[in-house]
This record gives sequence, C-alpha cells and structure tokens, in this order.
Amino acid sequence: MSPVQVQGEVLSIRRVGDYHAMTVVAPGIADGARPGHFIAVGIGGPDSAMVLRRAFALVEAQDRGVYGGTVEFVFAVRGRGTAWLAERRPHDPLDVVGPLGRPFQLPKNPVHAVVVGGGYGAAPLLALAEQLRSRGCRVDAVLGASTGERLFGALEAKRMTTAMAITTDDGSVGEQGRVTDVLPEMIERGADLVYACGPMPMLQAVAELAAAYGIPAQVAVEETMACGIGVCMTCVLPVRGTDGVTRMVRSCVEGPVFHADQVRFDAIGTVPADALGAPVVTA
Amino acid sequence: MSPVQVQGEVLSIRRVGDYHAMTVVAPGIADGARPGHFIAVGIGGPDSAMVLRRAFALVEAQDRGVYGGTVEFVFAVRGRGTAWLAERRPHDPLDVVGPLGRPFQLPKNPVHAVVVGGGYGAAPLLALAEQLRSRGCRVDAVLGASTGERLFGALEAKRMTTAMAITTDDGSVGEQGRVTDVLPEMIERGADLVYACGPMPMLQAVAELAAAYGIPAQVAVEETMACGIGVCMTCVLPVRGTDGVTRMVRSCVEGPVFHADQVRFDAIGTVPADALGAPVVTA
Amino acid sequence: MTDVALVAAPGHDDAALGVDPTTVLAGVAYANPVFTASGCAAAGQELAQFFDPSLLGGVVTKSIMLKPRSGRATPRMAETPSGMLNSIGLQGPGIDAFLERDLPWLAERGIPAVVSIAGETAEDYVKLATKVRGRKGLTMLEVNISCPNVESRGQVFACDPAAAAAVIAGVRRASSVPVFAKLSPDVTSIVDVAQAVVEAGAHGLSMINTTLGVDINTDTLRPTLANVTGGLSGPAVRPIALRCIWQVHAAMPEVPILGMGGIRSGLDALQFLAAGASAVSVGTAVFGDPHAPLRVLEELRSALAHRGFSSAAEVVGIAHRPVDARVPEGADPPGDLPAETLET
Amino acid sequence: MTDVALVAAPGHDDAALGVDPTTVLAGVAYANPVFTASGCAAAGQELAQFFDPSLLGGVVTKSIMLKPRSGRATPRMAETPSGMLNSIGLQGPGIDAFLERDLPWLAERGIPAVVSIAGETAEDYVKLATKVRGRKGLTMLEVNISCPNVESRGQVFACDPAAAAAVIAGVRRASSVPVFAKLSPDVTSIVDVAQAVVEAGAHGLSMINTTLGVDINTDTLRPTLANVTGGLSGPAVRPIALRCIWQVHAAMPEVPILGMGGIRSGLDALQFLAAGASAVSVGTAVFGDPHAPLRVLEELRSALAHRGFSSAAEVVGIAHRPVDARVPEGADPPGDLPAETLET
Ligand SMILES: Cc1cc2nc3c(=O)[nH]c(=O)nc-3n(C[C@H](O)[C@H](O)[C@H](O)COP(=O)(O)OP(=O)(O)OC[C@H]3O[C@@H](n4cnc5c(N)ncnc54)[C@H](O)[C@@H]3O)c2cc1C
Ligand SMILES: Cc1cc2nc3c(=O)[nH]c(=O)nc-3n(C[C@H](O)[C@H](O)[C@H](O)COP(=O)(O)OP(=O)(O)OC[C@H]3O[C@@H](n4cnc5c(N)ncnc54)[C@H](O)[C@@H]3O)c2cc1C
Ligand SMILES: Cc1cc2nc3c(=O)[nH]c(=O)nc-3n(C[C@H](O)[C@H](O)[C@H](O)COP(=O)(O)O)c2cc1C
Ligand SMILES: Cc1cc2nc3c(=O)[nH]c(=O)nc-3n(C[C@H](O)[C@H](O)[C@H](O)COP(=O)(O)O)c2cc1C
Ligand code: FES
Ligand code: FES
Repeated sequence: MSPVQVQGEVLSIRRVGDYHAMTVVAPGIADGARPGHFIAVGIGGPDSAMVLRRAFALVEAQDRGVYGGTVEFVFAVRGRGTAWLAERRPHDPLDVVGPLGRPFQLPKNPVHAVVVGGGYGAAPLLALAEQLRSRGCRVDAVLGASTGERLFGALEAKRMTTAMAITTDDGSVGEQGRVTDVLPEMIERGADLVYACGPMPMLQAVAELAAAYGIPAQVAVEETMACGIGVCMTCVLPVRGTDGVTRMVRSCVEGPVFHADQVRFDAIGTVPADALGAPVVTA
Repeated sequence: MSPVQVQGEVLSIRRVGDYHAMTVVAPGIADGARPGHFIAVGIGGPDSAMVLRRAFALVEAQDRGVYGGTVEFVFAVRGRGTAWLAERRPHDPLDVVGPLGRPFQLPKNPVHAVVVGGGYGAAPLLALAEQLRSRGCRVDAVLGASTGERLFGALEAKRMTTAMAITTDDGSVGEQGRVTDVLPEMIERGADLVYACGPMPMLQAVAELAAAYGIPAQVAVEETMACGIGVCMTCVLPVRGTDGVTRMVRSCVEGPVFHADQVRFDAIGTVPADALGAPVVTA
Repeated sequence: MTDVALVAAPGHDDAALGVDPTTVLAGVAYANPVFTASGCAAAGQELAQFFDPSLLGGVVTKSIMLKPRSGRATPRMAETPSGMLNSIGLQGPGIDAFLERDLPWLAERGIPAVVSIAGETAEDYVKLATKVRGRKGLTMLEVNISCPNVESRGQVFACDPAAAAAVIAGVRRASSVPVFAKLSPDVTSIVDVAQAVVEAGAHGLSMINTTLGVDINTDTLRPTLANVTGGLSGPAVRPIALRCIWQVHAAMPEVPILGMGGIRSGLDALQFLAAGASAVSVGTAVFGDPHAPLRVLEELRSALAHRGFSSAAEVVGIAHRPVDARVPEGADPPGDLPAETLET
Repeated sequence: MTDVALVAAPGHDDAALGVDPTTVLAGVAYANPVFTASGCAAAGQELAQFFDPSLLGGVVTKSIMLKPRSGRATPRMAETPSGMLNSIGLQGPGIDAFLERDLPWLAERGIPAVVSIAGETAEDYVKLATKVRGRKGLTMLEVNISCPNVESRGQVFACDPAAAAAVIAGVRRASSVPVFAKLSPDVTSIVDVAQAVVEAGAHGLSMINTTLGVDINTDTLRPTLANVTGGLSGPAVRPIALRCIWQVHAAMPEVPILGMGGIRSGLDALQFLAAGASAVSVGTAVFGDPHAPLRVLEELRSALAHRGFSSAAEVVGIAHRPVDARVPEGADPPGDLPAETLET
C-alpha cells in the first residue's frame, strides 16, 4: 500500500456538534486504507498563502460505490486552514494525499478491547471498533470531550460496542469528568488491550492506566506536521525502540499509532538527554 | 466625492469575447462615479498570497435599483489575479474600492468628439459617449483590437455614436489595421476633441495625431499600481505641468485621465533628465 | 445573499474598551501603538478619505530628502507571494515643500507626526533634522538609513555600523525630539548595527525596512523592476521582522522599538508587541486594505481584551518571559487556546 | 461535477519534447536541471512512493553529520504567509548509516546523488568528505555551511567569509567530485562570501539556504518554535533567493549556481535559470505537493518550449542580457506576452 495524491471533489460537508464532517470523492485512497491511517489535505489552492497540508484521521474510506471511492473525516476549526476547509461546499475541488502513516495493529485472536477517544480523537476508532468486532473481539468504548458538542461518534460507537461510557468536562453529556475516571472500570471488565486517540495528556493518562493494569495499549498521537510523508522531520517525538534506545521518530510514517509503552510521554516536546544523538549542541 | 471601500457581492459574470464582464453589488461606489473613474478589487480573500488590488475601469455604475447600487467592469485574464476573478460566481463576496482617479473632463459646449478605444480600453468610453451625447455633443468612435474577440462594446458604441469605425490587427472584424489608420478620417469629419483609452503605444499614436490636427485629446493611461489611492508612488509617469515642468505624477490620483499633450509619451518607463528631481543618483 | 457592507471604522468590541492602548516611545506618549509606515501612507491626506488618521497612534511620513526627487524609472513594483517588491527611489517634493504643505496638514488635525528623513550624506541628515526642528506636530524623527551613502561608494548606511552611527550622532545633536534609527534586515548582525546607533544616541529603533529582492518577468525574461532590485515587504517578511525585533530586544530590552514588516491583522501586531516592539507601523497592508491601520488597531485591542490584558504596554516583550512568570491579573489563561487541547 | 483525477506523473507536453533539458554543473552533466532540496526529500525513498526520482536531475540529500543527531525539541515548524519556519536541527542517522543505507538506495536506482554534508568544525567537514569520497552514486557534494561553528562561539560558518573559506578549502582537497558551497542569505554581502568560497576552491554555489525568522504563538504569547528562531523557506523567500543569485551571477558569471528558495512552479524555476542558476532545487513545495519536483520539471520544459527555446542551458543568466541581444532562433518573441499589450 502506497499513498496517492488525488484531485478530489467535496461530496458533502455537515456540522456534527462543534465539528464538521466532510466526505470527499477521492478514488484510490481507500485501497489499503485501514483504521488509524490519516490523509493530508491541500489548503486554499495554488494562490493560497498557506503552503502546507492539514492532516486528518480517516473516519471511513470506501473504495467503490456510486462515487467511485470516497474518504470521510471530521475536523474542528482551529486556525485559518481548518476555517477555509469549513467553507468548502459540495463540488468544490480538494487535493488529498493518503492513506498515510501506520494504522492500528489488530490482534490475531478475538480478544476484549477498549477504545478510548477524546473529542475528534474518536474519528479513527469507529472503523477500528467495527474491524475488531468483525474479528470476533468484544469492544467497549469510552468517549470523552470538554462538552457534549465536542463528543464525536457516540451513536455509532454505541451501536458497535458492548459497553460504553461517556464523560464530559462540564457534565453536559454522560458523567462529569475525564475518560480516565471511568476507564479503570472498563478495563476491569476484562479488557486485554486498549486503543486510544485524543490529546496528548489524555494519551499519557491512558498509557499509564494500561501499564498499571499490565495490558498493552496503542495510541494515535497528533504532532504538528509539515509534510506528512516522512521527508521533513518536523513531526518527531521521543519513542523507545525495542532495543531500549530512545529515538526522535517521525510520527507521520512510523506513527501516528505507537505502542503506548514505547512513547516517552514525559519527554514530549523535549529531546531527552538519553535520546540517540542528543543533546543538541549546535544547529 | 470620496472613494469608499465596500464588501460587495458578485451579481453576474459573463464572457464577452475574450473578456469577462462582471457586475457587482457595491453600494456607495456609484455616488459621484463618472466616466474614466476606476475601481480596485481585492483578490483571493484574507489568506491569499496576492496582497495587492487589481484596477479596472468602470463600465457603468448605478447608484440605486433593485440591488441598491452596482458597478460593472470588463476584464481580460492576464495573470493569477484576473484568473481568480474569472472564477468568481454570483453571490461570491468581492471587496471593491472606488470610485478612484480623475475622470474624463467633459466639454462645456456641444462639441464634436471622437472616442478611441483599444481592446478593453473601450470600457470607460461607453458611459463617456453617453454623457457627451446627453450634453448635445456629436460623438464618433473608433474601436480597435488585435482580433474580433478582443473588441469590446462595439454594439453599444454603435448605438450612441454618429459614425463608427472598427479595426482589427487580423482583419477578422472591421478593417484590417490599427485605430490610427482610420482616426484621421474621423477627425477630418470635423472633430473638436479626442478621448482615448487603450495600450500606451496606441495612446501615443492618438496623441500625435490629435496634435497634428491641432485638437485637444484626453487619454486614460494604464500603469502598474500597488495601492490605487495615491500613497505608494508606484504608478507614476512623466507629465509636463502647465508650468512647463515635467514631474513624475501618480496616475492613480492625478490620472488615469491626462491631457494628451502633457504626457511625455517618449519618456514612459524612464525618468527624463529634465524631470523635477531627476536624475536619480541614489536610493 | 451574503451581506454587502460599506467598510467604515471597524465596529468597536465592548471588551476592548477596557484595554488601555496608550504607548510610550522614548518618553513620548501616544494614544495607541498603531502607526502608518513610512512610504505607505504618504503624509496621511489620502488615507483620510477612508478613516480619521487622528485615531491612530501617529502617522509616519514618507522619507523626505533635502531636494525634490523624481524617484526611479517604472515599473517600480512587482507582486510576489504574500508580498511585493518596490523600487520607488524616494520620490518626493523635498523638505521645504513638505514643511510647508504636509506637516501643517497633520499638525492642524492633531495627528502626531513621525517625520522620516533620508539623505545621501551624513550631512544631509543633519540639515534635514535642523529644518524640521521645532515644527508643530513633530513628535519624533525616524531616520531612514537604508540609503546609499554617496560618500562611500554607495554602501548603504544601515549596512555599516560606523556610517549608521555617524548619521545618528549628527541627527541626535540637531533634534529636539526622540530619534529612531530605522534598520535594514540585510546585515549579518542586526544587533551590532542596533548597538552602534544606540551608542551614537538613537533613542529607539524602527525595524524593519524592506529586504532586498529581485523578480524576473517570465515573459520578457528580464527583471520586472526597471531598477532590477527592489525592497521586499508584506506578510512574507513578517518572520524576518519578528526575528530582528526578537534579537535586538533580547540584547537591549531597554531600547524602545517601533516594529513593522508584514503586519496585516491585530494578531500580527500582537506578535510584534510580544517580541518586544512598543508600537507598530502598518505598511504594505494599506495597499490591499485602505482601512488596515485602523482595523489592526481595533483587532489588537480586542485580542488584548480577550487574553485578559488591561493594557497594550504589559505585553511588550512578553514573549521573552516564561509563561508561568507572567499571567496577568484576571486573565483567562491560556487565551484562545482551542478547548480541544485541554479536554479529557 | 469537476474532474476527479489521480495525480501521477504530469502529462507530457509535446512541444516540451523538443527542448533539451540537460544541464552541466561544474563539468558533471545531469539529465535535467530540477533537483530536490536538502532536508526536503530525505534521501529520496519516501518521494519514490509518488514518482520515480530518477526522472529528476538528481536528489540532494538531507545534510548529514558525522554522528547520529537527534535534532531540536518540538514544535519544530510554524507556517507563515507563503512560507514556513523550521528548526529541525539537522536530525539524522550520521554518515555511517547514511553510507550504508541511503546512498546505496540512490545508487542502485541510478539516481544521481548530491550529498549534503554539515559539521560543527572545519575538521568535521573534511572527515565527511573523506568518508563519502569515491562512493557509488555520488556526483557532487553540497556543503551546508549554515551551521554554527563550535570553535568560534557558534558563529555560523556561512556568515564569516574566512570560516566559510576554510571549510571549503578542506572539503575541496578531500573531494573527488565537484564541491558546491551552500550560502546563507543572512549576510551583509553575499558576493563577498561567494568570492571567498570560490577562491577557496568551491566549484559552484548553492543558493539560498533558509533565512532566519521568528513566529510568536498568539495564544501562548511565546515563540512558536521550541528553539525560538527557525529558517524561513517557501515562496515568501523567492525574491530574496533571486536577488542573491542575481548579485552573485553578475559578479561571477562563470561560477555555476544551483538555485533554490520558494520554487513551486515551472515559471518560478525559469526565473531562477534566467537569473543565473544552472539548475534548481525544489524544497518546501514538496510538503504541499509531493509531486512538486517532477511537476516543476514538466512545467519548465513546457515554458521553455513555448518561449521558443530549444534547451534549458540557453536561458541560464539570460535576464542579465538586454532583450534585443538574445532572441533565440525560431522563437516566438515575446513569448506569452498578453496580446492586449501589443494590439492597435
Ligand atoms: C495524524 C493526525 C491526525 C489528525 N486528525 C485530525 C482529525 O481527525 N480532526 C481534526 O480536527 N484535527 C486532526 N488533526 C489536527 C489537524 O491536523 C490540525 O487541527 C490542523 O492542521 C490545524 O490547521 P489550521 O490551519 O486550522 O491551524 P493552524 O494552527 O493555522 O496550522 C498551522 C500549521 O500547523 C500545522 N498544525 C497545527 N496544529 C496541528 C496539529 N494539531 N496537528 C498537526 N499539524 C498541526 C498545520 O498543518 C499547519 O501547517 C490531526 C493531526 C494529525 C497529525
Ligand atoms: C486605471 C486602470 C484601469 C484598468 N482597467 C482595466 C480594465 O478595464 N480591464 C482590464 O482587463 N484591465 C484593466 N486594467 C489592467 C488590470 O489592472 C491588470 O490587467 C490586472 O491588474 C492584472 O492583474 P493580474 O493579477 O492578472 O496580473 P499580474 O501580472 O499577476 O499582476 C501582478 C501585479 O501587477 C499589477 N498589474 C499588472 N499589470 C497591471 C496593469 N496593466 N495595470 C495595473 N496594474 C497591473 C497588478 O495589480 C498586481 O498587483 C486597468 C489598469 C489600470 C491601472
Ligand atoms: C511602496 C513602499 C515605499 C516605502 N518607502 C519607504 C520610505 O520612504 N522610507 C522608509 O523608511 N521605508 C519605506 N518603506 C518601508 C516601509 O516603511 C516598511 O518598513 C516595510 O515596507 C515593511 O513593512 P510592511 O511589510 O508593513 O510594508 C516603503 C515600503 C513600501 C512598500
Ligand atoms: C524542513 C526543512 C529542512 C531543511 N534541511 C536542510 C538541510 O538539512 N540542509 C540544507 O542545506 N538545507 C536545508 N533546508 C533548506 C532547503 O534545502 C532550502 O535551501 C530552503 O528551504 C529554500 O528552498 P525552498 O524554499 O524551496 O524550501 C531545509 C529546509 C526545510 C524547509
Ligand atoms: S511531517 Fe514531515 S516527516 Fe513527518
Ligand atoms: S498606485 Fe499607489 S500612488 Fe498610485
């Protein structure tokens, strides 16, 4: 599976709470796309002052159908690029590169998994849950957000999970609190492994919980990216390899999904002194 | 009359030969707009890499009506900015500043005038011809272009003039040749003055002919502009003042219409040695 | 139908009313920190068609020379990605006409004038400063030293710390108002030049002037500008301007800075203040939006209010201080940080 | 519905087939003048997912140092108007891993490699050149001297003509292939640095490396980059790059130049050739469009064909010559000049 660049076309865009869900006709991307893959979208056309792509997790990718291949993603308006994206309308052209990155690894056996999503971090977990189920896994879910408007995928998740918990910071939906307040209970129902996607502090907390329970976790991280295809080295984070050596690895090609116990959460945003090639003395 | 800046809205855009004619709802601009005035249009929105406006002669400006004030202009796609403009569709927003510059001066008496337009240079001459007629002037016209597709306003001009001649470089419409091939004949019908708008070499040739016949001419020039409002000094050309002194004057505020005999056509693109403040020795 | 609206003074944001926008540059207080930029607003008259320039901190006038000056041949400008090149060549009417016509216009309207002067020799600058001295409306001199020094084979003053210092020392002696040296980014060490002019008596620094560029016309395959090179300005140079201001403020935090280079929005202006500028000039943005300086001011006030600041002054240089050392009283930290990064 | 299309190798323009795209850099012939830029294509493997890198003139590899290097803390990049800042800090596996893994990958595929080297001392560079010497696939060395010289208080080599010359002299002695010095625009006189390195033995020059910039995060009011400053690249810097190339080519027309800085289209590349570059590197544009280098090549060939040129070589430096002195045979002067400006 190799990524492709497609001059696609917006099929639909709709509001989902505080988010926007967009479906784009972009044939070729779906081939080989798996849960956890992401796409990178060109912003503003050739005369735009924004020269970099924006990365979004795939919610779904269909490689055939009436429209001959579509991708769906959900996004929050954060800066100018996502503001531009929110103004796109059906039939507008959209340049998409994907599928990118390394997807979630699926267990070989029909285990019991918990998926944990924070905000739009639930995006890649829906397709993941579906695939886990189709392999005979039991899937439970914990979704959290600051407010109900920033919950994503709760209905879909409910349909495909055995148990589900929702938390919001303001208590507007589900329990007031954070995903990690309810995750122990979920794990204690017999979970064998955890999948998580969301803000870095959440991933760190989930990783610590999974470690405390002695079960493996996979986390999909979000680092600022310039290229998304592995050539620029902007998207790195400290990850401990199987050889015990910490390296600054590219989250766009070696991630965004990592084994939680390998990510040096404590050192995110720094180059830990024991990383290969550290410390930085010069340019 | 002071220019205003309006967040307008595209009402219509249509092809006219090789050109595009656009009407924009932009209330306030029409107040005080007169033939020869121009507008400056913002390109690409706030995230565009194109930071400067584009200048276009007003074809027409209506200060009331169903849409509460519209402006019309016609344009050729030249570079990226006009290419962007050609892609606008009804209801798209458009930022317009106008009316700008000094318009054509109208004669006090019902004289006999010839208007001479090259390509889209005919744009400001249609409204001018109408105003001249309403003042009892006889108006003749000469329109020229490289090809018939680049003639503008021939039908309208025909309606409001007594005599009209058309020339094209390729002979596809009218006579093969240049406007100055037929202008002498037009002038000899008894013209008292000439108005011209078009490419600089055409204006120069028209100015020379008018001088040879001893009649005044007004020309609307086109110089590269950054601001259009008189603050940047990019749009200058050498103009001899009534005091005999040549100055580099701003065509956006002291033009675009000039008395032909004051423009130093021979020295366009240079700073003539006898200009005030010349020669340039340093930064 | 989308809304069609006349662009006038931007709507006031109520929260912004609580922000004290005043700023002080070398002892002179201005009503707010947003100025025009030299050469991008002439002497204010033309912009007055769009908004009242007395609402700004002040108007920085086009650099004026001793004699009338025709400027360079056309084309004098080229648009480039998020910027433009210009090679105007300091066209202007000369100091006498300026003092007779332009400065009084500003003075009569109570618009604080920052007069920019430019010369071909160090002596020119002194003469200019002397002529302007004591004129009504004058609040500050901005010394444009990005000019070729005819006495030194056309080497630009701003690129030679000694020549720059000589100009400033002379102007300083002749001036009764604060003297700001306007620096060029086209040097190996802007801190060296800054130090030289401050030692020579500059009260403050204006940064940055344009950076040298070339554009080639892809039809004629000749330089687009008649003069071949021109000065690059606009949003494209903003990171360069911020870097210069950052470096100089880090080295000399006590020296006031008037910052410019690519400012198009209130958030851009906020970046300049945070990097160390006490006030800003809005230049090229005016060409795309004649209301730009006033809009930038209003956007800046709103941005300050929404970040919990009660004055513009308190953010000057704030980016040099660690976050935990400076949360303002009553602030909503961390400002507009997307809730997403905080949740669960 | 608009057309939805898979972006693959851009369609060939028949007219472009008549253009000879070969270029020669210091005696080495390349199939065409479009290369990747150091640090913007790793060592070519990743781009091979999108197009065949052997279709390019060559691949310029990410600057490699003697030892593995972790690079700087994140955030390492900020998008800016028509550009971006980066502070990667030369993260890389070190020369040994590079020679074992990356260079052979290029060599096996017949992709001409331009190996970029970077060091902390002049001695580092010599060691690197010695290690690379004679390796299969190596066609040229690009010496990235925009690195702090640890022996001179971190002053960047490229900002000090003497230090730059010392590096180049050492590399020149150790190298069996042409040596190109990659210059920084952040100097008062790039011609002085260019002359120093050419006198020290550089066969050619790469211009430009990024220019130093800062961005302030308007939420945290701290620098966006963990490292505070970063290198500005992308279309925003194109006029600066063209200016550097223009000045150096005017001063030393016989020295070959590999040009880069903001190239995003074939017409951009044409500007670089016309200003004096014999070949170009496409850098930041790759991040926005992974096909960019190949697209630029195809667009350049079409642009040359439509202007009546039969080779890329004949436009190198053409912008320095008056128009009437150089209309190529069989050309359609003046190219794409809008008919409007010619009519009546
Ligand atoms: C693998 C991955 C998957 C993602 N999936 C989603 C998703 O499903 N839904 C969603 O809403 N967002 C997602 N994001 C975050 C999304 O990419 C950013 O919100 C978006 O790039 C911000 O662009 P902007 O122009 O609005 O913001 P700006 O701040 O203006 O962006 C400026 C630059 O920084 C980069 N940037 C800024 N923030 C981020 C960030 N958090 N991650 C990566 N690059 C960033 C942008 O690409 C751009 O180049 C994902 C990010 C990654 C890395
Ligand atoms: C007073 C006046 C009236 C005009 N009226 C018309 C008209 O009615 N119809 C029409 O088609 N064109 C008219 N033009 C020319 C029109 O402004 C240019 O064709 C247009 O700006 C080109 O923009 P672009 O982005 O396509 O080209 P680019 O070459 O990409 O433009 C780059 C920059 O140069 C400036 N520029 C380039 N060419 C010109 C030019 N000839 N005049 C002024 N600025 C230029 C642009 O404003 C822009 O800032 C007029 C120009 C002036 C000065
Ligand atoms: C057309 C033009 C003319 C300028 N003239 C002057 C000038 O006369 N004196 C001066 O000090 N700076 C001059 N500048 C530089 C600006 O004052 C400002 O320093 C620079 O453009 C960066 O700011 P900006 O990006 O906001 O324009 C000029 C800039 C432009 C674009
Ligand atoms: C992310 C990034 C990394 C870079 N790394 C290097 C490098 O390792 N060595 C080098 O000589 N230049 C490096 N550069 C500079 C580019 O090679 C190029 O000179 C510069 O970016 C201008 O070209 P561009 O605008 O096409 O990117 C890097 C640029 C970027 C954006
Ligand atoms: S984003 Fe460029 S290497 Fe990951
Ligand atoms: S275009 Fe700026 S002064 Fe005329």
